Amino acid sequence: MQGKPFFSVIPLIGILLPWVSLLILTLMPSRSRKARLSLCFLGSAATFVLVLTLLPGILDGHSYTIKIASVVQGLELRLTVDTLGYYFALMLSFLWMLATLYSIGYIDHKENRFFIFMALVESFILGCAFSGNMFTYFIFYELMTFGSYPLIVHEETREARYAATKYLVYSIAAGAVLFFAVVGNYFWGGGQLGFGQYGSLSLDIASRAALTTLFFAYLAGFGVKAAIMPLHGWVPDAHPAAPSPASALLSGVILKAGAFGIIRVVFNIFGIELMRELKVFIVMAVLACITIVLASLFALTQDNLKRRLAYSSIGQVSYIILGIAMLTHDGGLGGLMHLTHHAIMKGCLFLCAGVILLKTGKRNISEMRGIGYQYPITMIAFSVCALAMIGTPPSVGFISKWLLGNGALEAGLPVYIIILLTSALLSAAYFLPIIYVAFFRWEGDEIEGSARPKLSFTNESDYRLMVPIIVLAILVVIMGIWITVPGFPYSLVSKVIGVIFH
Amino acid sequence: MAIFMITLPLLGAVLVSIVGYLKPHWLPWGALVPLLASGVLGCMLIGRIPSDGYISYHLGNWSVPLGIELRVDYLALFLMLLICALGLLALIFSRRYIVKEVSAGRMTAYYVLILLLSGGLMGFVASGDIFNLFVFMEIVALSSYGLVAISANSRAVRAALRYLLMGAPASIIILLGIALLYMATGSLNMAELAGRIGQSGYREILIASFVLFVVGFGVKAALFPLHLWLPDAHSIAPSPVSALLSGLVVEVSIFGILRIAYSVFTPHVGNLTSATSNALAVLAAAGVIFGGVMALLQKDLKLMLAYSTISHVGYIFLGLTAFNAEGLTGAMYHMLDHGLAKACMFLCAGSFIYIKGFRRIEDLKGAWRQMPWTCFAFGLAAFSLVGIPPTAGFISKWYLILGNVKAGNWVYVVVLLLGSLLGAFYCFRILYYMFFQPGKEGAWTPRPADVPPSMLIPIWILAVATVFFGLFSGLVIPSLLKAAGLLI
Amino acid sequence: MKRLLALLFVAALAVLLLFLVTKMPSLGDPDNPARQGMATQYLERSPEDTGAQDAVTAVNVNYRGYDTMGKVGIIYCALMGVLAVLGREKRGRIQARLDGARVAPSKIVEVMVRFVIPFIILFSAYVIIHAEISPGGGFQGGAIIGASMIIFTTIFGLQEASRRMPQGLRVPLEGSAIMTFFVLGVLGIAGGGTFLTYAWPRVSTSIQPALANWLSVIVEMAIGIGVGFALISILFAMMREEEDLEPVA
Amino acid sequence: MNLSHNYLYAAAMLLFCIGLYNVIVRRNIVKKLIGLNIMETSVFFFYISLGYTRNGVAPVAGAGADPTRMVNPVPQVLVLTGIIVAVGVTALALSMVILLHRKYGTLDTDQIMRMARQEETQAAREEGN
Repeated sequence: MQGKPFFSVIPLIGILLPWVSLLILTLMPSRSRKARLSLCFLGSAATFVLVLTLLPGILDGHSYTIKIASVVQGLELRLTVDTLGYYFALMLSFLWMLATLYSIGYIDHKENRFFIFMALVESFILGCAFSGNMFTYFIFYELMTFGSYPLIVHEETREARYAATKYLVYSIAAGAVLFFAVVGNYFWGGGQLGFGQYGSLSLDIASRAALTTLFFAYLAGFGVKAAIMPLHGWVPDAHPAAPSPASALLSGVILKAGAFGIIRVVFNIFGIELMRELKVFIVMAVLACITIVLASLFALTQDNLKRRLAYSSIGQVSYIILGIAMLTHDGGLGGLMHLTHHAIMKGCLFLCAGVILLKTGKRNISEMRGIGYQYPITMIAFSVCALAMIGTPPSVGFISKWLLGNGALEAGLPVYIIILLTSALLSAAYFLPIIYVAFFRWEGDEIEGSARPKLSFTNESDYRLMVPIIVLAILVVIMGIWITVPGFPYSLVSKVIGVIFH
Repeated sequence: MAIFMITLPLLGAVLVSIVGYLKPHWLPWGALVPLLASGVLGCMLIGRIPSDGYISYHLGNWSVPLGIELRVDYLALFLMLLICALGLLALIFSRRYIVKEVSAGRMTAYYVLILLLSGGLMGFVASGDIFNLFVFMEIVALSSYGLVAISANSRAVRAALRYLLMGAPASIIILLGIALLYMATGSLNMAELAGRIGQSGYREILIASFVLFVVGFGVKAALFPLHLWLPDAHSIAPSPVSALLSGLVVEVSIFGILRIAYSVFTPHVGNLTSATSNALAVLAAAGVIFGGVMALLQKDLKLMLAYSTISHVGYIFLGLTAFNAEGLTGAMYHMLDHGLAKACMFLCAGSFIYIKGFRRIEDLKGAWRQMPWTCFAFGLAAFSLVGIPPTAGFISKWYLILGNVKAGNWVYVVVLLLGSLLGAFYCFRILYYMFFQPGKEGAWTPRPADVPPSMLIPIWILAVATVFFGLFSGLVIPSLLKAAGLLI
Repeated sequence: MKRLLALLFVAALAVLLLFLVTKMPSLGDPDNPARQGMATQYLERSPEDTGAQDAVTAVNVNYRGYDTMGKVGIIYCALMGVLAVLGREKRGRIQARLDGARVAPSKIVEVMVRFVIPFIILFSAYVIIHAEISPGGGFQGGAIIGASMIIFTTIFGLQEASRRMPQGLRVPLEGSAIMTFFVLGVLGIAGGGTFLTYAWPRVSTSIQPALANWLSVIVEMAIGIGVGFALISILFAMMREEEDLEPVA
Repeated sequence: MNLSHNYLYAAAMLLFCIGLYNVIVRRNIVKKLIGLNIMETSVFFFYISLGYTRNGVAPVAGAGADPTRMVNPVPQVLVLTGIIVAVGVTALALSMVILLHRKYGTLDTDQIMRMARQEETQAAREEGN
C-alpha cells in the first residue's frame, strides 16, 4: 500500500473492543437491562471513535499494520489499515453505532443474544475491513457469516427460521467455493495472498485459464453475499424476517462485505491491468446490469415494504459491482462512494420501516394509508431517503449516479447510462407510491370530501428510535452537498482511486 | 527417552492393576501418573529431534539389521503427544463418568486397558521395525476389543465381537503381508527395507504385500468398504473410549499405512504403489461422501459421530494419496484436528448421557438452557470439525485441498469441498437443535445445571485446543512440512 | 446365495495367491533373500554375542527382546480383555457350576493327577531354563504351567483350584514379566547400553556373554511365570459362573 | 513347476482361503473362531516353511553344527508372536461368546441378531409409551 505501513495496535484494539460489551452482557446481572444495553451502545460508540482517531494518519496517506499469528510464510493472520479498508471500517462502525442505539429501543426479547451477536459481528466485520491479506479476509468473512445467523433467526418465527436456514445454506455453499478460490489463489499466486497495490497475481506465474477460473470462483463466492442475480435468493427472505436494525445492517453492511470482497479481488488481487487482460470484467458488468434491472422489476411487484426494500438493495449493490466493472476512474469512484451512500440511505429506510412496524404492526404498503400524518418525522425522513434513492439532487444518490454515468462515458459504453436511467425510473416507480400512500391518502379518503387528518407529532416514538433516523436522513442531504469534507467518502475514495488509476 | 514414553504406560498398567486390587479408590489417580510422566518426557523430547531427520534408538545396543530400532521423527512425536494428551483427558473425564457404564468388578480392567491402549499406540507410532509395528498394533487391537465390550451388556458384546471378527482377520492379513515382505527382502527394519525393495527382483510379491498391508490397515482404519464394524463399536462403547477409539486408534492405523507407503515402499518405487494408491484415493473419496450422507441420516448422536469419523478417515486418506508434502501435512494436521474435535464431541455426548441418560438427537432441543458449557464446547468442536476458520480444522482442510490442487486431481478437491458441506449440514443440525429450538416442556431445567467440573475441564481443554491450534498453527505446521518433505 | 458368493470370492483369492506362489523364491533354497541378510548374521554371531546356543532363543529374548516384551504385553492385554468382559471375581472363594453338580472323579484319576502335576511343572521348568541350549522357552513353559492348572481344575473343581491359587497371589504375578522386562531395561541403560541391553558394556568383556546368558534365563523365567498365571486367570474367569457381575444398563 | 516345488507355500495359501471361507459363511460363532484359527495356523505354517532350508539342521550351535546348514531362526521367532496373538484373540473372543451364550442361549449369529432386534423394538416401544 502507500509507503511503508506503520506498526499499530489500534486495529487489534478496534476488533477486540466490541467483545467488551459481550463481557458486560454476560457478566452483569440480568436485572439492570437499561444500564447494560446503554453500555453496549457505548462500546460500539467507542469503537467508532477509535476508528475515527486513525483518520488524520490515513488522510496523510499512512497505513497501519499488526500481525496476529502466522501459519507459514505468506499465510499469516495480519491486520492492515489501508485507505480502502479504513473507508469501509469508518462507514460500518458509524452505521453500527446508530443501529445499536436503535435496537436498544427496538429489541424487546432475548436482548442478550441479540446484542452479543451484534457486537461479535461488528468485530468480525471490522476484521474484514482491516484484513491485510485474503487469508485474514476469508477467516473474518466466514466468522461474520456464521455470527449473523442468530441476528436473522432472532424472531424465531417460522419465516425467520426458514429465512435463516436458507441464508445459512447459501452461505455455506458460497464458503466452500470461496475456500477453493482462496486456496487456488495461494497456489497460483506463488504461495502468497497479499493485497498488492496494483494486484498480486500476474499471467507469468499462472495460466490464463487458471486465473479466469479463480476469478469466477471469487465472483461466485462473494456474489452470494453481494446478491448478484442468480445468487440472491436468500436476501428477500432474510430482510423481512430479521428485526429492522438487523436488516438495516444486513443491507447496509453485510451485503457490502461481499461487494467489498469483490472490490479487493478486482483492485488488490487481480489489478486493473490483469482484469483488462483477462476480459472477465465484461461478465461482471453484464451480470450487474441484469441484476439492476431485474431487481427493480421484482421490487415493483412487492407489497411487503421491507421485502421491496430488500429487492432495491439487491439492485443498488449491483451499482457498486457495475462501477467497479467499468474499470475507469470515475466508475470506480462512483462505485466505491455508493458503498457508503447506499448504506446510509438504505439503513435509514429500513429503520423507518422498523418504526412503522413497531408502532402499528403494519408490514404491507397497502395498509399504510395516511401513515405520514401519524408519524410525520419518520415518514419525512423516509421520503428524503427514497428521493435520494431515485437520484434527485441534492443527495448522495445523485452523486453516485452522476459519477457512474461519467464512468460509463469514460469507458465508452453509454449503454450503462441507459441501464442507470431505467433503474432510476423503476426505483421512482416503486418508491413514489409509498410516499403517495403515506401522505396523499388516508383512512376513508374514498368517501368524497372526507377531511384529511391533522399532522400529529405526539405519537412519534422515543429518541432512541428517532435519533438514528434523523441523523441518517440529514447525512443523506449533507453528504450530497458538501462532498469534499475530509472524512466524507470522497476524501478517502479519491485517494484510493487516484492510486489505482495512477 | 522415547522408549520410556512407551514402556512407562505398560509398566503403569501392571502397577495399576495391583493398585486396583489393593486400593480400588486410588485407581483414577494412579492411572494418571504414567501417562503424565510420558507426556512430560515427550515435551522434553520436542527440541531434541533434528529438524532434518529422526532420532533412531537401537534397542539392546544391536546394530540395525540385528536389533529393533525406534525411529521418532516429528510426525511420530506429534502423534505421541496427541496420544498422551487425549489419554489423560479421557482418564480425567472417566473418574466421574465411568461408574455410569462400567460395573465395579470391571473398573480395574478399564483403567489398565486404557493405559495399555495408550502405550501400545505410542509404541506403534514410534516403531521403526515392521514386525514390532505388528506387535504393538496387536496390543492396541486387543485392548480396544476389550474396551468396546467393557460395559458388558449384550449390545456392547455384540459390537465388540463384530469388531473382533473383522479386526483379527485384518491382523492375520498384515502378518501375511509381513511374511511376503520378509520373503522378498530378508529384512524387517524399515530403513533397510526401503533400500532393499528397490533392488529386489520379486515385484509381484512386493505388490501383493503392499496390497495386503493396505487391506489390513484399511480394516483397522475403517476405510470405506471395510468400515462395517466402526459405527456399532464407536457408538456403543463408553464415551471416553469412543473418544479414544475414533480420536486415536483410527488415526494411528492410518499412520501405519503412512509408514508403509512412505517409509517402506518409498514413493521412489512409486510405480509399485501408484495403482493401489489411486484405488485408495477412490475409496477414500467414496468414504467421505458415504460417511457424510449416513451421518446426516442418523437419529442417534454417537452413531452420527461414528459415521462422521468414517467421512474424516476419507479426508486423511485423500491427504496421503496426494503424494506431496502439503497433502501429507494436511493429513497429519487433520489427524490432530479430528482427534481433538471428535474426542471433544464424544465427551460432550457422554456428558449428555451422564445428565439425562439419552442419546437421541431430537432430545437435544433446547439443551443449552441446562448445559450451556457443554453445548458451547460442542459448538466449538463442531466448528473445527466442519473446518470453519480460524479452527484447526480449517488449517488442515486448507492443506488437504492445497495438496490435492498441487497434485492436480480436481475431483478430490471437489469431493473434499462436498464433504465439508455435508459436515456443515450434519453438525449445524445439532447446533440448531441445541440453541435455536425450544425444548419439550420440563425436558431441561431453566437454570444451568451442568456436569461436574472434572468432566467439563477435559471437554473445554479439547474445545479450546481446536481453536488454539487453528490460530497458532504456525507452531506446528513448519516442522510438519519439513518432516513430510523428508518422506517424499 | 451368500455362501456361493463367498465361495466365488475365496476361489478367486485362492487363484491369485497360487499365482503368487509361482512367483515366490523356491522353497528351502539356501540362498534366497530370507535366508540371506540378518538370518546368517544371527546364526554366526549368536553364541558369542548372547552366550545362548539356541539361535531362536537368542533372537527371541536378546536381539528382539523388545518384541518379546510386546508379546508379554499382548498376553496381559488378552487377560485384561477377558476380565473386562467377564469381570474380575470378588475376593475369596469362587466356584463354577461344575463344582455343585459334578460326578466325583474316581480315586485313580485324583491320585494320578496329584502324582503327575509336580512332574508337569518340573517339565515346564526344564523347558524354560533349558531354552538356552535347546528348543524351548518361556512361552512354551508358561503354557505348560497353565495346562497343569487346567487339569487340576477340571478334576478338583474351581473352588479348590482358587484356594490353591488365590487372587492375591495371581494379581502381582500376572504382570511379573512386564515388570522384569522394565527392570532389566533400566539396568541395561545403567550398565551403559540402551534399553534391554544384556551384555553391559560397563562390565568387563570377559563375562559379558555369561551375564547376558543369565539375564536372559531370568527373563525366560519371568515370561514363564507371567504367561502361566495369565492363562490361569483367564481360565478361572471363564469357568467362573456364579455371581455374574451384572453389567450397568 | 514352481508351484509343485513350492508345495508348502501353496498348501499354506489354500489353508488360508479355507479359513477365510469359514469365517465368512459360518453362522455359528465358535465355528467362525475355528475358521479364524485355521487362518492363523496357515500363516504360521507359511512362516515356518519360509524358514526351511534344504537338508538343514536345527539352529542350535555347539556339537559342531555349522551355521551355514542351519534353518532360518527368524521366522520361528515371528511365529511365536503370531501364536501369542492367536491365543489372546481366541481367549477374548471366547469370553465374549460365553457372555452372549449366557444371555441368548444360542451361538447362531442369525438367531442372536433376531433376538437383539426384538429387544430393540421392545425398548423402543417402552420408550414410546
